[in-house]
Amino acid sequence: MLRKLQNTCRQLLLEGKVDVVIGYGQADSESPTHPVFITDAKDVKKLVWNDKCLINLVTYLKRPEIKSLGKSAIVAKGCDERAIVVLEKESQLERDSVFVIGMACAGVGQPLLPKCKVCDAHMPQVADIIIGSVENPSVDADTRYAELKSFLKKSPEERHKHWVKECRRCLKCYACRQTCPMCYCERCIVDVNQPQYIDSSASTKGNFAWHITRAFHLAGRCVGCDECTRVCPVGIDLRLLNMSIAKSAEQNFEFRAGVDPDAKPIIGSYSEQDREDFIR
Amino acid sequence: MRSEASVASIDDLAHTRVCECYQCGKCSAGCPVGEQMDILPHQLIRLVQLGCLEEAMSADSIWKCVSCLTCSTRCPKSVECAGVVDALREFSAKEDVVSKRERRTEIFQRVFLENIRRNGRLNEVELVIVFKTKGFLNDLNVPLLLKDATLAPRMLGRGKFHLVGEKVKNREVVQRIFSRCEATA
Amino acid sequence: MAKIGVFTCWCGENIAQNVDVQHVAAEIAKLPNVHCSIEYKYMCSEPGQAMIREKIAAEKLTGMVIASCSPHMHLNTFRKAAKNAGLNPYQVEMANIREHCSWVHRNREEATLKAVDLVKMAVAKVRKNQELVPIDIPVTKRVLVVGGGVAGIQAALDIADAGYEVVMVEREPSIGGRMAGLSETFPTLDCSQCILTPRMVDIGQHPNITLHTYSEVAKVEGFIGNFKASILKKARYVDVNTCTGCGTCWNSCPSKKTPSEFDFGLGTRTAIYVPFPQAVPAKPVIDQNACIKLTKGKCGVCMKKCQANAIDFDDKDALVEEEVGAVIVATGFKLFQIGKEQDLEGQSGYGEYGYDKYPDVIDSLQFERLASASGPTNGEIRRPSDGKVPKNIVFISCVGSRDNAKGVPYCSKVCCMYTAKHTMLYKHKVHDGVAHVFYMDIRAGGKNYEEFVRRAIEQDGAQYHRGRVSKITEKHGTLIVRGVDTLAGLPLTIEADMVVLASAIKPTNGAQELAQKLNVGYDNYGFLSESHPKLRPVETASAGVFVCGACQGPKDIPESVAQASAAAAKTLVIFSKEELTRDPEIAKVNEKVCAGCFTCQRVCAFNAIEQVDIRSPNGKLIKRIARVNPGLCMGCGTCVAVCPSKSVDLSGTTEQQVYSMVKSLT
Amino acid sequence: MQVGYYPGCALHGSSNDYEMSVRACLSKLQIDVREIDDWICCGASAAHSLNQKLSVALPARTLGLAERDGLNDILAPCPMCSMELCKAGKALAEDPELRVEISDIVELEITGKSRVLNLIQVLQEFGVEKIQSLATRSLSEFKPACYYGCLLTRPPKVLKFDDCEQPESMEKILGLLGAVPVDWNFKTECCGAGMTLANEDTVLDLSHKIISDAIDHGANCLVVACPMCHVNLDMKQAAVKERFGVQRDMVVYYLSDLVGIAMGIDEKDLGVDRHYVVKD
Amino acid sequence: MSDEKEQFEPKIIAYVCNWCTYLGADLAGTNRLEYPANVRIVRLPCTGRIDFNLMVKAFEAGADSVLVSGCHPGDCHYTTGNFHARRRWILFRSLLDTMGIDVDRIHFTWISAAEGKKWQEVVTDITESTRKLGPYTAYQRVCGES
Repeated sequence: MLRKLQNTCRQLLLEGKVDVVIGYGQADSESPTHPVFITDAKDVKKLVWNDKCLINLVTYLKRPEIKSLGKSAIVAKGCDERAIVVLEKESQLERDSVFVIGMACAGVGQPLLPKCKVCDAHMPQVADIIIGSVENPSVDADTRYAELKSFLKKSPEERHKHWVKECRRCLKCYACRQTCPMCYCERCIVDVNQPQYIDSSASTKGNFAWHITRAFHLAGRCVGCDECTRVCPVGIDLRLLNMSIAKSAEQNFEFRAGVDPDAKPIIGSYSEQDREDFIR
Repeated sequence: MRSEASVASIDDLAHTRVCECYQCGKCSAGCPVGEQMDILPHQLIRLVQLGCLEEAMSADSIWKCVSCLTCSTRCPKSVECAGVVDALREFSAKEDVVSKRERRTEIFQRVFLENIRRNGRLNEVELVIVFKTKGFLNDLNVPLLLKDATLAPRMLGRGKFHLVGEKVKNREVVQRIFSRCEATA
Repeated sequence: MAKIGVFTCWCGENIAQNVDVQHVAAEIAKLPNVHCSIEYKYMCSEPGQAMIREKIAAEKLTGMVIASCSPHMHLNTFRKAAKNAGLNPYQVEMANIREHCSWVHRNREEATLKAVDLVKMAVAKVRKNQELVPIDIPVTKRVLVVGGGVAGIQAALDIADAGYEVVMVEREPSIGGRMAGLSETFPTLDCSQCILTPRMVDIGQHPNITLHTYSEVAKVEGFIGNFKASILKKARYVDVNTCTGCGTCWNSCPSKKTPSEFDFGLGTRTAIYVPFPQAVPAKPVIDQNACIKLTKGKCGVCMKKCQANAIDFDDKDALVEEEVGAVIVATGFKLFQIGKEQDLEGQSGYGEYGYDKYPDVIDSLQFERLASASGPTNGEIRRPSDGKVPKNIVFISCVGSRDNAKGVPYCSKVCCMYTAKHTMLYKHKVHDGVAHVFYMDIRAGGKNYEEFVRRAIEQDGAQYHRGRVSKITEKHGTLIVRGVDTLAGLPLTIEADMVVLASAIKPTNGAQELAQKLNVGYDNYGFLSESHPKLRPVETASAGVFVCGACQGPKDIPESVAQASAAAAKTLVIFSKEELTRDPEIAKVNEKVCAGCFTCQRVCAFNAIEQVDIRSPNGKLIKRIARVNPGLCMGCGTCVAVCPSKSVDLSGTTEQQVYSMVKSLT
Repeated sequence: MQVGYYPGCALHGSSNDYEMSVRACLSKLQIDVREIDDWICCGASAAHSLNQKLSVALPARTLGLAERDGLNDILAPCPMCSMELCKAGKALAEDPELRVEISDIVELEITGKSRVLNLIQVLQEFGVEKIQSLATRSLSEFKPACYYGCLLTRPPKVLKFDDCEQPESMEKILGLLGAVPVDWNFKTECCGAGMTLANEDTVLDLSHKIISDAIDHGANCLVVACPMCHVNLDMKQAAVKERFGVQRDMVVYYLSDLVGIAMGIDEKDLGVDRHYVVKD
Repeated sequence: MSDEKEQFEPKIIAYVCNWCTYLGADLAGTNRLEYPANVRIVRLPCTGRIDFNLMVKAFEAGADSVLVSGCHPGDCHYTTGNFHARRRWILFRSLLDTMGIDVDRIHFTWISAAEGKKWQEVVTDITESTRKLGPYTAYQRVCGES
């Protein structure tokens, strides 16, 4: 697979089809992988592909400095790829401005990342080329949201306490925002101070508001790459928040972000039949 | 399915909703036997709408109907007029309110079905003989009894007449079908 | 430094009874920026307003709060007062301490507490208010009228007479529409052409009216006050300006066999033709499918004969652009096809009536032509097959209409009336004839309508039978009509010489396509939708586009004309000002921070959000961002709620204003 | 080419001339006709007059037998049978509950999937060109009035065959064979159908109208595709003549008679000589 | 009575649309329909304008309950604002639920300009139910911390 990957990239660069390849690099087989940006065909050997390739590289597509390099090719797993679908829907990139190298992937991380345990995107869908092949398991919604389900077994009070506790630990480093492929606003809402939506001082209140806001701004957009959680220095499990909305979206609108390129974004569309059993 | 006559049970049987009829009369206008009817098709529907089922079920016209389906086919509201007539016949026979004048037609239908029940297929000779006798016993009308007697030899002449009609092999199942349908209906 | 004046109203006892007004005023006086806090018996009264005006002027107030009744009651009153005193009206806020407080709370203590809160909120809001100026949108004072029937003509003349330019587009070679083809009109029996043709001539000659006949609307862009329409002028092969309409050409044209559209196939016309003598413009067109020159290359007699050299066989379709401020759609109707061929999903014809089988079974518009003095029979009722005068004639109403099975459940509204008219016209021309009518109900609501129908029955002896006809057959040249009289309960067979079918009214071809070009809604049958069935009967979902006549639903002439004048009036309202003033309380995008996700665009119900490219001086695309079109924005603010980076805000209810209100309750 | 065959009682009774003619034609066309084994009566109007359930069950039984024999297309030359089979089939195909109930009643698993065709449909689908190719003589001397009666086209929702008011399929077929069908009015008017015995007056009256309209429009014969129509128009023609006095005798052919004649089949083999009214 | 003095007076913030619910509340006034004085109305053009941040903000401002109300579906003055709002509320509620925020303290209603009576009932019920729930100390504690 790796050879095919490297050859593909070499060709893309040589033929000038792309100006930069965004892929995974690795210092040595022990250390974690890191993103590499290859502009010279000679360097393709720097590319690696293994079960340490955790990062969702799509997040780099939104970076101006990458954009400025010209047309890019990106190495994407089936799960990462969904982010591209969403970004395209939100006019953040034109599909043909990116060459997507889809990697067949049965799961990454040792131990396997939680998301991989319930992944039904082992094979990329929209990639321009797919390298490798692996069975694509079908996963039902219950399994997909099992972790959330067990969390919801807690009483509301316990849940509230849990998040207050987590918010106390939050450092406001905004790594969750930085790494998220969907967070591309030029000016994040936390940085607005007139009015101040979110108390920016180090307060539980502010953190609480921030995590509500972060999660809801991803409503119908979060593709569940879990990068936010992975990069959180204090290990706050943000997936539960993302999941709660994703689950609701799937239950109420049969919608999963990034899965069906033709589906209407749920924020911005509506059905007269949307449920309103909670509205008096 | 309801078993006694009611607006609802008639709707059920006829797979239609009589309430949709707006009495334009197109059914009556197109009915090939309308001239002979005491109560015209649209009037029958009206009676059902009003729930006057006695009147409808004992009408001559439901037995005059030749089931040509012209009414249903042309109805602007797609009311199954012919279906309603069938339903009325069924109830009229079941509740024994068939118009005296039209007994013969009902007898014919019964004789026909009995014939099928016995043989699985129609035995025409048997049909004619049984119908004529039962018809005669009903109204003692001699001319009607003798009518068509002349046809028989002509038919024979043309080999159109099988004195011994066909029977299906598995007649038990036919009888079972009949009894089951009568039970559920 | 903001100087806010707060004026708390007693509203007589209405407020004072349950709210301690003085206490409120005193409490509010303590708030920062509150320059003066005054209570008074009746703020809305002239002395009350006078006092407000004085205060504004004297204290140089930069904002004010009126604590009194509902803003729906008096906001405008006080905004006016402020304006007169030189304070920007959008610096005025109200606290509703009557409907929402004194009237609904008996406990004086609690009510007073709440009143204080409500005023506090208003003060907090007004602190963040900005001066707003109504947005002016330039208005192109020209109207596009689509359709040259009686409705279009009425609307066009009303507007043109008011002194504004009108562009009229008509698909046919002449204006006049359906009415031009009618014989006489109910309930007065006055001659249709006699009343219409003068109006047509007015259109042709009016200095303010530009007429595009034989043309269609290809595209419409823009918004209220600023539409750009491109109009397709079909090749006419005759120069309307040089042509004198002398008639030599059509009198000498060898191709004479084309069925006349105007006479619905009852007569024929030449290849170069004017649809009817009183046509406007009275200039011919060449039917390119019938013209021998254009089809086979030879002939050209008309060109040789034409003194004015007006004929040009190389003529081509052309697009012209017209800029207009409003659009009136008056595309009218056509009849439901009675034969087998149907144009609309789910509709089917009447095989049982043999319309395409028997020449003497005709539709109501064909009968109008037979009865019309200018028609193919010069007004004599003669049947198509053999020209015989029918002694027995049957009229059938509700053909298509009210017939779910044929796919037209609605009532066409005018058939009952014109059928009664037809029986009269017939009896007046064929005294010894008998007219039968088959009907389901007689719908004659309208001034002198019922009387008219009764006259047909009582004076002209029309035979009315309540019932539908099931089948029409033919025997030795006579039509056998099998119907029923449900009132007598008798099946009825009538031997008729001619049968006239009152066919349902449907929107004309292409109405839906036009509606799509204009973002106007339409129903399952293609009738255009008004924006409110009762209160906005000629307006549509897109501002500046109006409907009138039968394109909106079945209608008779008086209704169409009335509706047309209504549409004209609505248009003139738009034209009455140099610029359209629109409420400035609309959305605005902060282009610096907009990330261009265009969620706002997806939620906007008014297509008010456009995508705009921001480019560097050298034309390089920097980014694509959202921009609000002030002409279209209605100010709902849904875009504000969905914008993740809060790059769009709503003037008058800005995020700042709302949040400070909430904060003031902390 | 194989087609299942449901003669129905009439064709095995007094209308055996129709069966002769149908079979003769189809064998000439090399259509393999497989009679449904042990078929039973469709119940005709008697069933749906007296017992709706029966009017589904009887045809259902036969449909079940056909399905058992793996016959997907079934020719029912009698329109009454054809209509009853279609109606039952449609009802069964559309209503699962009914399907279960009826399957139980008739002791056979039924899907209602098999296609029931009338004679015209079979000729259209399996042989119009073939017929022409086999045609040995032109039918030019025939000016038929094609009579469809009630149940060839009604109810249109169920049968979906031709135009229920102005049908033309018979004219088309015969036209191709040189016949000159007349245009007339009574194509789909009823002849009294099953009332032959029960209510003769009606039958005579209706038949008279039909015959005389055909004569009025210059027809020199009638063409039918229905045993009942044939009985009423042919067998009863004498009685009609006796009561109303029609101008002249009208030979009443079955569609298959004329098609057969065109293909050079002997009239005897078609059973034409068994008609009551014969060409003199 | 003494305990009445004791009784807790909830603070309720209501975000209502200008065209239906606000007028409904006006009508309640015109008809003098009495209800508890605990509600503070914030008038917005349309429920479509009401962002989830506002609801969070209300709690931060010490609200014990929040009411969000607008036109019935199909009656929106801006045709579709309330449809878009409804969709966001569905998703937002599931998020709040996960965060253990008391969804019984966020109320959504459709109240038309003609439903003064309904406004009275809704406000009365919400006030009473909130009174039963007691002050939203859980959240206020969060806001207290720094």
